[in-house]
Amino acid sequence: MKRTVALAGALLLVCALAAFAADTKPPVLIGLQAPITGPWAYEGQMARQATQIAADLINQKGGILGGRQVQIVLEDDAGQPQTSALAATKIGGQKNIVAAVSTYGSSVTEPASNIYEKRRMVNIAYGATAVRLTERGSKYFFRTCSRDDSQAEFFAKAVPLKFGAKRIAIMHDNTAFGKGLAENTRDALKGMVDSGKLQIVYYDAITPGEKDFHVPLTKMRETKPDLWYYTGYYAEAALLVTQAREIGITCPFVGGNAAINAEFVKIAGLPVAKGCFMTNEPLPADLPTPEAREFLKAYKDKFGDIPSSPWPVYAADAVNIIAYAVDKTGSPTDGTALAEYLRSKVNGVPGITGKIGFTDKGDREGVPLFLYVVDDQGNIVISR
Amino acid sequence: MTAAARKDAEIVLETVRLTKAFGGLTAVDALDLRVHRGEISSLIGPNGAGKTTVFNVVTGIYRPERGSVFFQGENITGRKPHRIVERGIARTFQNIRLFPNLTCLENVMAGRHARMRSGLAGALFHPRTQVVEERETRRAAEERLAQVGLGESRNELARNIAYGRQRMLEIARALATSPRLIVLDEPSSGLNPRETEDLMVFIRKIIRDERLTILLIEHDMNVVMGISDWVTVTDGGRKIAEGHPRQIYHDPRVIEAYLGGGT
Amino acid sequence: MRVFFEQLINGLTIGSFYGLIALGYSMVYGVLKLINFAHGDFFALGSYLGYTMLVFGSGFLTTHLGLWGGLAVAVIVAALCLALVGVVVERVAYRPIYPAGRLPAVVSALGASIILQNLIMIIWGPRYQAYPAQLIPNFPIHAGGLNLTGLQLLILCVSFALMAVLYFVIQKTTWGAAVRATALDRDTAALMGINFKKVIRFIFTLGPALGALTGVMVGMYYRQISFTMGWNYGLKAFTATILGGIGNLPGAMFGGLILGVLEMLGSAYVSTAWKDVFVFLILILVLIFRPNGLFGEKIAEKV
Amino acid sequence: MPGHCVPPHLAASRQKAAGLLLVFAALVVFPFFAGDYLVDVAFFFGIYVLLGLSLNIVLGEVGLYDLGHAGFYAIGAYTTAVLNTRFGIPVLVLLPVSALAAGLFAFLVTSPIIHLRGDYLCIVTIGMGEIVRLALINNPLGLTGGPNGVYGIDSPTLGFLRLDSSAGSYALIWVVVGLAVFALFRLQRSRIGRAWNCIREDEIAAQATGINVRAYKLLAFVLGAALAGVAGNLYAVKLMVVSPESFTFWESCLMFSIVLIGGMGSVPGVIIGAAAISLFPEIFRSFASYRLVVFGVVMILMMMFRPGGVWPRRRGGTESRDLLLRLGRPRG
Repeated sequence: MKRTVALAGALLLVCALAAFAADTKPPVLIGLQAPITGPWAYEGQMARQATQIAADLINQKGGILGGRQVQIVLEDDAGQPQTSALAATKIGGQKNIVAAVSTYGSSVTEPASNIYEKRRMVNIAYGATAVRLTERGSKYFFRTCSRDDSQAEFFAKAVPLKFGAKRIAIMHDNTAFGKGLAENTRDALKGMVDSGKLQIVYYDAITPGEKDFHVPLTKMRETKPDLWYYTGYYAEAALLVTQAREIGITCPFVGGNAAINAEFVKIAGLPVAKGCFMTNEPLPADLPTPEAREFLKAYKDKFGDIPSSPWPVYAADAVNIIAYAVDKTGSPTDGTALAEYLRSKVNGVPGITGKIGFTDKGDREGVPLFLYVVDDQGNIVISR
Repeated sequence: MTAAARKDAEIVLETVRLTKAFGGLTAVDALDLRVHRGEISSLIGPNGAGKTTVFNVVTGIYRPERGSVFFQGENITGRKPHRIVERGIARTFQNIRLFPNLTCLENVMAGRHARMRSGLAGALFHPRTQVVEERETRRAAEERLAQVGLGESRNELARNIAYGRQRMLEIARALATSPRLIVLDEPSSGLNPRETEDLMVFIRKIIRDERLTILLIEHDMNVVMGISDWVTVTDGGRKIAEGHPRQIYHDPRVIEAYLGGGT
Repeated sequence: MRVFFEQLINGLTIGSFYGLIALGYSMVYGVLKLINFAHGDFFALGSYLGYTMLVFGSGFLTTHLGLWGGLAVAVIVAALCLALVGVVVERVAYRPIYPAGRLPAVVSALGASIILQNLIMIIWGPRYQAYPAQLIPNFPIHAGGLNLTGLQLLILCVSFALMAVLYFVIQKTTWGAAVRATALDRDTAALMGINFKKVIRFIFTLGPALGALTGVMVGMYYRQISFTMGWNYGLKAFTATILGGIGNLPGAMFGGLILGVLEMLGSAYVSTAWKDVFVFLILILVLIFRPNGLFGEKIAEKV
Repeated sequence: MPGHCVPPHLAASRQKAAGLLLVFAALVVFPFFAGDYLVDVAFFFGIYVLLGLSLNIVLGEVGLYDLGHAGFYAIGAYTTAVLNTRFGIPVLVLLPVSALAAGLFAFLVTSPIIHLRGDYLCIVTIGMGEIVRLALINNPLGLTGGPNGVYGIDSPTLGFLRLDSSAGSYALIWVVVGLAVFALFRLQRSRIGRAWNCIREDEIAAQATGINVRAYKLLAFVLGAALAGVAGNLYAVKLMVVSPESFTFWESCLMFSIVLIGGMGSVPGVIIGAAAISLFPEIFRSFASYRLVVFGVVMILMMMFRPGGVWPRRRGGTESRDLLLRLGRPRG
């Protein structure tokens, strides 16, 4: 007797579970690759937070495909090519993931994108600006951040003119991002150098992770530059500017889009950081779009302060555009259709970082670039 | 071996004005040494007389500042140790230098190394020649082990066998290189009298059976007197006397060197 | 010529940090022949502890005890903590492995290094921390046309003072003799009544404490600290120890200074990008001609 | 069967054969059941086995402190990447070529420093590994693509068969590992293997038994580097892009730990060590930053309880057999 009762109870339970599962629609899964550990752990953790906020906002508005919730599936790629390949295989292997937001760092993104390409899964990079990523003829690779050469062209057109600079020093940090931007800048300045309008008097690389740069800075000082462009990350940028002012380098400092943020101001200190410039896409704080204000408010409410660099916001926009495209195409499983839609139909779609559109190579269209400056209160504002 | 027989017997090993210095200290000073085929020649002298240094120069571990070393007529001065082993000089060490974590069999097989030919290809593809050579090497090593009474402990680790037997293993390894001359560095040190006696019997046997020549460094006077055909005495790196054991035993200069300056 | 002298000062400043950390390496190395990879992380942990104390209660220490009093307390507390950490790491991670020989201890040291590095990341977070800016007035000096900073000279003086103190402790005091004796021959030293365990405890308190002190100095001077800096500085300090000659404390000091100057020469006169390649090539050349390092004594292999 | 007792040494070898067969069967069947992710994890496990085996020759067999082995791994990977992308040479042809390149590089680099002892050799190998990595980053002659590395490496093609799937690369790596294990077992039992172990035990004694110590040390470095070069080739082909981040000093430390945790000079030990080092971070992926702390603790515990390695080399393996024989003839 006892056995049959137990049996009946079990059956009931199973039915209930099945019923429960039936009516709520299965969530739409979007993969996220980010360097949660390793040297860029800070960027990775902000990307996780930003994509979570983006998903929450979509779900609050009723989700997509008639009420289905968007859910982020995180994989840590530790900023390492090999771990990134494994993370991509893991995300790519799960059939119910519609697309992947992957990843930060050009040489970490590439092996992952090769794997997503083979699995015909859309993958959108948020922190990989190396020009060549979209020169490989891949059909499923997109990026919401801009390319090094667009920032380099902006620098070449706007900056020397603004400062009336004739002797330019370019310094990078031998990372995929830093060296890419420096090389593109040198190429962009080639026209003006050949026509004798200006000279590149210093071009060298420091070693990331180190702290003492007095020696290369003294060498740079002797070349008497009147404009200094550093294309590396903010940690070394802060040290460089502090030490440069110490040894008597007075020329204006312009950083690449990863060189100046709140951390930079904190480490360098206001007296030194004041008056430093940066070429960058619109910072979260300056994003005029209503989506940006809504996103930043939600982010600040949950995590205390807004992201201190543009990359996490691009990750959030990647989630938004995937959700938008899946909702429009109505086909969460067909990667090829999704890729085709993103490539051809998506332009001028409102996003946090402005209008979102992709060229046929998968590059982000129409991202405006500004010259920022650190004002007297330490805020990073657009320089007029 | 009588003095007459010694005169016309071929000179196996000869050093000419051999000199070796470490910084200021001259360990070996212009030493002329001659060892004849088939004899047991001993090199004796008080501590720090440069005996071991002579050995190390002859076997190529040190390069001499001046002078030269001839082995069977060929000048081997400054040659690398493994070249000298190939020429046919094998040695043992004052403080035993076996391969502690290898088995006794492997220690003796190492001695066969210079006599083998198989290389990388042989190791990987096991051609007929290599298989035969390996079997031959194993057999020769087993034989040498049995010869020194270590047949039973072929698979013991060298560090696990008794001190006296380690001495014999080192000699077996030296014999395994099929040498013409064996250089023994204080073989009896650390042995009890009975083991020393067995050692002396063993040395006399191998010199007869395998037509070897032996150069010996020894402190133990009754060993030197017991088995040496010829004795060379050094002090402060210089040769002070040489001759048959009986002559040396009564030589005033030797006594003085050993017992320190008399009144 | 003026620029060369300025660059020389720059090189010596970097070198003095390498030298101080190399001292910690060399002490443990000399006695135990152990490549203590965790030592770089002791240095990093010391720097973070100093940071926490100086930032605690928005500069509670410095406001109440004055600049130098606050700094002194921060340094002492950091040094004491690291002395404790050093002894614990030795007791837990290294002691059980001594009998097994040198190689297993290297793997254990690597393990300890990962643990410390990631603990720092977990406790203080992956972000770069910054020592309080206005804490140290960095008055530039323009003596004789040279652009030097007060802090640079201060660092040089403090480093040389520390090196001198340590040289005195090791060469002239009984504890120093015990360390040197144990380094030369542990068993004979034990026969002379030198308690090996006490010597180990001594070097595993002095070494990490010195590392912590250097960590606070680096934090003060550069202001930016990161959880991976232990690994970078550790590798450089190990190179300096070898360059100077194993187990030779004064050698480690000079090895560090020379390494700093070599980096300067590479960076200034070859190219900053190829700096480390230049330094390692020089190191390899030195070792080819002096297989025991610059100051290591030539120990003839006893045959 | 009462009374029937197989002589021990026959039993041992039969047992070993059965074990090997079981492992082989598991390897063949595995990709059909496991998903692509697990197959890829098994691939990288295979890479670390190859790297462990390659360092084992230098560190395990000859006892040379090599903490710069990632340099040879990098040379193999970049040789494949550059030759394939610039001259279109098929990657399988480049397998032996990258082994040769790494071996030649090892010969040129270690010849002048092979006489160094212990820690001095260690720092020089570290220096060599860093020089290779930094040279790759600085992109000499525009060859190595700088920090972005070299991309667009083709997939391996065997006649008409394209091995670009996970299972394809899995098959490729484990065939190579099988060959390497077979070759290393044979090497260990050869004149060369014995000479290496003699050098590890006592260099002076090795010289005195006629071993050309310098030549055999160099041979160990060349063979070790060649095997690491092969691993580099397979790695480059799998990721289709190579960049300097994959060949850091930390990678050399991992290889060093694999040999030590597994057991110096023990092929099965190195395989287990490689499993511990490569599978551990994957199993604990979800712990994110904590997994590295646990990883460090595991390394210490391994060295504490198994300093000789998880599966130390059985020296005098026949000891037990010898003991049995000596205890009297097996009855029946």
